[in-house]
Amino acid sequence: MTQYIVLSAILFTIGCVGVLTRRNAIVVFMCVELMLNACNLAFVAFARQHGNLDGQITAFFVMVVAAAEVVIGLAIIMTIFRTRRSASVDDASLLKY
Amino acid sequence: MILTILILLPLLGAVVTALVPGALARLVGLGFSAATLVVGVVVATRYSLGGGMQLTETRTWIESLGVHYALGVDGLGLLMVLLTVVLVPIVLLAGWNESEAEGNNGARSFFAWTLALEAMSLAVFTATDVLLFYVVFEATLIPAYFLIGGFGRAGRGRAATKFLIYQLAGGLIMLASVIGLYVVSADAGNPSFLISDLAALDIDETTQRWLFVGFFIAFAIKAPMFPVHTWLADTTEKATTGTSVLLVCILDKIGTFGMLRFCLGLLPDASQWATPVVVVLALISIIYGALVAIGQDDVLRLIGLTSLSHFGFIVLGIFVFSPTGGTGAILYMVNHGIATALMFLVAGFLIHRTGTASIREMAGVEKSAPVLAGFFLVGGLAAAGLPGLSPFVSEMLVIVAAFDHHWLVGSVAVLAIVLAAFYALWMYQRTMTGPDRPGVAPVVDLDRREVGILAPLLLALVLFGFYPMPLLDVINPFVHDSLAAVGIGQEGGPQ
Amino acid sequence: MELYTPVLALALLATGFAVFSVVVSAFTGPKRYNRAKLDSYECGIEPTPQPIGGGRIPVKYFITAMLFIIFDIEIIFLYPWAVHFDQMALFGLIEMVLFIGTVFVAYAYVWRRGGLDWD
Amino acid sequence: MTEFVKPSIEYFELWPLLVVFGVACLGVVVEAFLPRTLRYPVQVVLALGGLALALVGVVLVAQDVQTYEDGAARGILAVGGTIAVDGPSLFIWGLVLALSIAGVLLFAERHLDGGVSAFAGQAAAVPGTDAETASIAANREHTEVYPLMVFAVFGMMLFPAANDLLTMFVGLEILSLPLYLLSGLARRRRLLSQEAALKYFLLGAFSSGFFLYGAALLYGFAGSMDFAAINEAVRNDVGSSSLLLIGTGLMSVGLLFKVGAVPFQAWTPDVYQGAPTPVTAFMAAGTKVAAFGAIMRLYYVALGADRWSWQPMLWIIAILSMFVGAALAITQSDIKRLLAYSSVAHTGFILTGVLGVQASGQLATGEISSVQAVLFYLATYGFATIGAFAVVGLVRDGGGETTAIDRWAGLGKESPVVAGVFAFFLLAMAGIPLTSGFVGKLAVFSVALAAGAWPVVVAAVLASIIAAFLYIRVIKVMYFDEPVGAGPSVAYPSVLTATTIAVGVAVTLVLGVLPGPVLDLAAVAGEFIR
Amino acid sequence: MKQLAPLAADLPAPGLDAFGQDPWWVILLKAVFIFLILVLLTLFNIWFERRVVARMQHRVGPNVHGPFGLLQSLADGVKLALKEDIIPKAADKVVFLLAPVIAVVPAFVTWAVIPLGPTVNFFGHQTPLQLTDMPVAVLFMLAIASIGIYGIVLGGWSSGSTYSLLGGLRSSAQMISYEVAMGLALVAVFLYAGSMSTSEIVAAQDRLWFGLILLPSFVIYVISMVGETNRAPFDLPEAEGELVGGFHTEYSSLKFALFFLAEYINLATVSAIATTLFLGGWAAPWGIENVWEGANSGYWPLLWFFGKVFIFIFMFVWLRGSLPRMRYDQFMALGWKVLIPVSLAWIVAVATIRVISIEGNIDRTYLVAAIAVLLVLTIGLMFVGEKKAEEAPVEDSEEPHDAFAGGFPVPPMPAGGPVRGGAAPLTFATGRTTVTASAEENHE
Repeated sequence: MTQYIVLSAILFTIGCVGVLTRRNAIVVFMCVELMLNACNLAFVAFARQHGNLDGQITAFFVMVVAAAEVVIGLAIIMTIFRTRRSASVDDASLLKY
Repeated sequence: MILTILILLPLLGAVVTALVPGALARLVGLGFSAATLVVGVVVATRYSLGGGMQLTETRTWIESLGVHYALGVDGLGLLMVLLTVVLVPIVLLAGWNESEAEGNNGARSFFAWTLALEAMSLAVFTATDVLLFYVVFEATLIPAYFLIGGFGRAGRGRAATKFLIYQLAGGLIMLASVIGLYVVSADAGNPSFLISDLAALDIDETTQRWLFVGFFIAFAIKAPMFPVHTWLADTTEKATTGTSVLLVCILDKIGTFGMLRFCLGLLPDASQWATPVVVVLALISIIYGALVAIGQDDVLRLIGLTSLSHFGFIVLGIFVFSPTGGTGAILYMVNHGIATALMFLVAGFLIHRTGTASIREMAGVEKSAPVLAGFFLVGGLAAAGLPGLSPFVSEMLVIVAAFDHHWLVGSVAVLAIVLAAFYALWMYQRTMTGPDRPGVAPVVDLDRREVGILAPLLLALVLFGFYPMPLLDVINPFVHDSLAAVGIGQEGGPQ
Repeated sequence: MELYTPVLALALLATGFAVFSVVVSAFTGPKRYNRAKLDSYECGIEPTPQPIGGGRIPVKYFITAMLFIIFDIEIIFLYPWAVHFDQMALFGLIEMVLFIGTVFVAYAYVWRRGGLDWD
Repeated sequence: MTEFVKPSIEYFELWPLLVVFGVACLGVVVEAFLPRTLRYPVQVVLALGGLALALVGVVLVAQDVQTYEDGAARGILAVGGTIAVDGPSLFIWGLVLALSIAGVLLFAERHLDGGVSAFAGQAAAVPGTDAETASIAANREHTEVYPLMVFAVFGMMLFPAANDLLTMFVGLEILSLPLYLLSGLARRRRLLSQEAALKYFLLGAFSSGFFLYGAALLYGFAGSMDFAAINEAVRNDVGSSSLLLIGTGLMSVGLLFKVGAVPFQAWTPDVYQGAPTPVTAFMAAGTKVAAFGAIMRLYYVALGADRWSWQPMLWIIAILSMFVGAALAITQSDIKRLLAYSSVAHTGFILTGVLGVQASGQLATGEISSVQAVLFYLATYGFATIGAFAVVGLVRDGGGETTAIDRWAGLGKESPVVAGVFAFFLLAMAGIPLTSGFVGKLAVFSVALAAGAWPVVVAAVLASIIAAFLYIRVIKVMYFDEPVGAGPSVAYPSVLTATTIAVGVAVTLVLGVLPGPVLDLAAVAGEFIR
Repeated sequence: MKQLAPLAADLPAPGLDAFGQDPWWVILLKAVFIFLILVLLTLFNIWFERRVVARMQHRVGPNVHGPFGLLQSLADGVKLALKEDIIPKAADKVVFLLAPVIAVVPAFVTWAVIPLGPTVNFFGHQTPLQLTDMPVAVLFMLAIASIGIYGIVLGGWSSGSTYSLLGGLRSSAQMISYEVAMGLALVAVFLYAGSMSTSEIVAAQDRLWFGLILLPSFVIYVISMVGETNRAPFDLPEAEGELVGGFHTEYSSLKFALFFLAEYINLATVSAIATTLFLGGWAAPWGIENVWEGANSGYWPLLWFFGKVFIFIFMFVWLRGSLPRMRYDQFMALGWKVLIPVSLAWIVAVATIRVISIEGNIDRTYLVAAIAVLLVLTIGLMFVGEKKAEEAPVEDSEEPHDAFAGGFPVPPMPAGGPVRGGAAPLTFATGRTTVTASAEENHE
């Protein structure tokens, strides 16, 4: 059981690092999704460990939320991308003071 | 009830004044301040010399915080109230033309803010609930801020901000102590802010000291004492003299008032524990204030600094814990109020004429304007503590008490008198005497209005100089009570 | 788990086959170099240069993808509901009607806003 | 296969939630089927009516709720224990609804910018293209903002009422996602606002990832999603404490991000500045209220038994927030950024109240409890903030709002009323007596001190001094500085914004002078259902 | 397995517990068999299709290699193997090579859970004619099938050619669009079967085929499965007129063959799924088991099963031979605006009926409520139906403005697909030429 947790932790960390290091908004965004899925893995693993279904149900809902996030995220990224023709986080610099 | 009226009247006045058209505003404002004066006098007549809190009224304000709307006056409070109600009309009259500069709108807001300030100050002097006191204590700052920032000389904006920051800082530190008191009372099982309840608590040593520090810092900033006085000179320099009178003669009294009311009243042990430090600070303020004053070139700055020295005397008087000292201190608060007001106003008129506050640029005023010069001289001598003028009495009392406390303290205090005489006379000499300088138009003498404004102050100085009895009658019971609280029970003050 | 091992077997078999054919075709076929042959085919005209990482993808496809996600999620919820429908008969029906109704609101909105019209 | 048990759904207690959700869906339908001209009025009426209806519902429920089993708290656990409709929930619901009604008024404001709302005519159109100009010419606007906002309100109500990790997460997302979109819809300075949306979204999703993983670990620790069960597990100390500790930490990251506490405040200034001012107002007020409700529920209910492990963390974060917020605010030259940083500082103050929690046994009769203090502070802060931002929306020049502070010089002469109102809100934020802010500070400080967190209180006092300087500087600029160039002009608002501001002033003043009733209300709200 | 043997005797349909108990060699054999079946099936299908289409077009079709040209497909395969293997320089090498593999493997794997028959004696070992089964078998199939889409998208993207890219995007877009409808169509089946395991679904149909009681679902599924497999009339990704070869324009040699293989296996797969879910799987059509007991035991069911599958395959071919290709927007509209709402409404209807049948004494209010909601939905549909009044022009008018949103330049679509043969009847002078000609022409 623990190896699943370890795996999810590793995935989570990868996503986390990705968010912090990558510069392309879409990639950052995918890293976030990776984090969410790591959470799903952890949930399911724990659910199996504790022998109740809560974790798996949660995984369902997380999927929904992730989907919603994808939709909204893509929308936002597309608009800004069309405005300044680049999806790099660094280019979004007007707010740095 | 009467006290509530006393507070609400000027507040109402402020609102009305702010609303009526400019031409009327000054009259209305003056009218309200006069009415307040009347009410104040009524309060005084209602007051019986027995001491203790009188004319009290108590209502629950914020139940779940144990806050009450509680008013009452004791001797100290009464004197302060009287000082306030007397000075405000005078200030308004003095500012009659000065605020003209800003146009009617300026005059209107000047009067309105002044009345608001009066209301708040009265509330401060009559509040008997710590939180209520704190609230109005802070609330005085807003009108003061706009008075300083709105009227006076260039750079007043900075001065106003500096003033407000200092005061707010002190206030917030004090807030911590206020809350501390509340928590202590809550732990004692009855969360309340009433002074009467709080006085009943016995607070353990360390807590008491912490709370004391909080309160004392705030009051030290208010009544400027040595390390935290720097806002004073700037403010008095930039603001109009009327404002300065309000600040130095009324608002700053809140500091010493608070020391008596809270430091001694609620935290006696801690007060004694802190005495050495406080006394030293007081002495430093006395000497430092006097010395710096001597060198000043700006009249208003100079006067401001002298009152730093005077507040040193007051604090000294309070913290030597002797009936004499206490009495002297309180008496000093009144006298200083009158004397400094006189000084500021005269200086104001002078500056109004010469157009400059720089001592270097005026000379030989006494020839062209003898009356003005006369008032100026009296004011100066009063500040210097000339026998026969009221400050002399209080100063003597304090110094005597100081000697009782420790000969060193006393002698330092005496030294201050010499310095005071020096700066007062030298200033007079530099400004009034000597050949009037070429190119400077001779100064017009005071007109009837101005004399009318100054006269009552002069009378008060002389009267109380020879016959301070009525004041002492009011003061002594209070001093006795508060010293009893501290644990020094010996009887009576000087008769 | 052992329910899935056969799948693994089949998958390995298929992968082996696919990889094999990809590899083998490299050897079986002739090698006659010709630059034109390596250009991407555009009916003979000079091929339009492609930006790195593939051409730009029309927004329309993103929208389709988003819609697909939404409805796929809905389906995800429908399946277990359907399988266990008999147990929670009426309650299940009402809840699911509400659920479908909610999704339908969004669907109607997208439709009206021309999200479903392929220009 | 476990046997299916039909959960009971307490429709009456959930009435407010259901109404808000229904209204949101209805709004979408309106968007879909009504002709463009009708949408604006219908949407506004719908949103206002729905929120008002929900507010009524909250009042009714609040009058009706009985004490929960053990009697410590009042309320019920609805929908199989996933939603706790207890005193604090109801208080927060009411507060959020009131604030969001004000928000709708601001959203609907059309007078400030020449007959159009503050929202982009066509978010999809690239600025500067024909599409943009066409949409402006067509005088078009996104009426979707109203359903979006109502959805956000729904999230704000679900979030603090959630009684298990899953519901809390869902609430968090429902609250966040619409806000991400809304903040990207500014009519002017489009790029700025889009970048704000992007940053808000990326960071927000990031933090919610942390929240979720923390939830997973807590679930792994306790074997249940339910707060009460987690609390049991903590008390009986089953499972590995490291899971508990890490889980708590990660969840805190997610929550503290939402309230913009240091070190998770990075998004606050950017988003506050970039988002359309009405959205900023609504978001600043509503999110904070909801998120703090959730924070308290998580910490008090789920992790109450583990207080000693999270209180120190909160100490540090509170102190940091107050100082960093106040200090950075001083350096700002843009009023919206300034308010943003001040909101960070306020987060610190509220946290001071949150960490002032005591076991109810330790409280003297009539002494103020931490829940009470925090709820009250939230009320004061919410109204002051929404009012302040409403005023910010009024001060304009040719290019829309003028948010550069030095351009505000001379506002006191230009329009004494507006300047006075704004100064009043600033004083309230500075915590000057006779404003609501003072009583709020008093409350949170006293609970913190009572809980023995005196270092935090001292720090808080010092921080408030810094903050005070900050607000006074703005007042000085408005009143005593000479205007640069033409000076600011004040656009005269319609009744909508005017009402909002008036309400803000009234509440701030009343809560400052007579805070009694609201404090009592917060006291009646009482404890969470544990 | 022993205790299951008698059980298997009276009830041939195996329960879930019959699975996952085979020894390794059985598993291996089964896997190999499925693999072979699929490959052969594909070869056969290609031939079959070409013959039938040819017939429909008054041609002969491949008739040279082997009896009836049965070996034609094999020959083509060998030919492809000998073609040069070109990797365009614009291509992304790794992905370009990976894509065909990704496309093919899922196609095979899907068959792992298709029930080909009841429990039989498999080399002396009692085991169901099905590689494996699982509680979520159908979901598994859908999941795996959708992995295949990656193969197509990646193939199109990695080719580095506009045609391929757009072809890949199109096919993925249409696959996912129709996957929604397909998924919704299945819900009703699960609702009646109460399970997602293929074998149990088959067992649930022993009395009545779902294809009949759930006719709408069946129809929807059939339509969407055609779209899912990119077959005519929905073969837009390979619309020669617009996109040359679609996503596999740049592929040659065996890599191309793999895509081809994948397409035809998917063809068989969806047919098999349709058979399993709607036509009672391997069970013999009724009537037959009455006259002949053995029909549903032993290896006979294979016959029924593939019989049914071939019905579908023939249908595919028929469609291709007779219908013109749809326009892309019509196609999307059909998927999004017709199939999805209809299937949603249908699901609700089925559920309602089911509820009524479950608890006869249903209290009216609930029923009324449900029906009301149903009405609301349909009325909503009505509304939407007569749209475009003031909405569409306004919205559309914006699209062209922004540079990127406008989608790619779509050339005016030719009405119908490229005309095949269809000329005057041929005189079969020398079949060879025509054969090769048609052979060339049939590899688009």
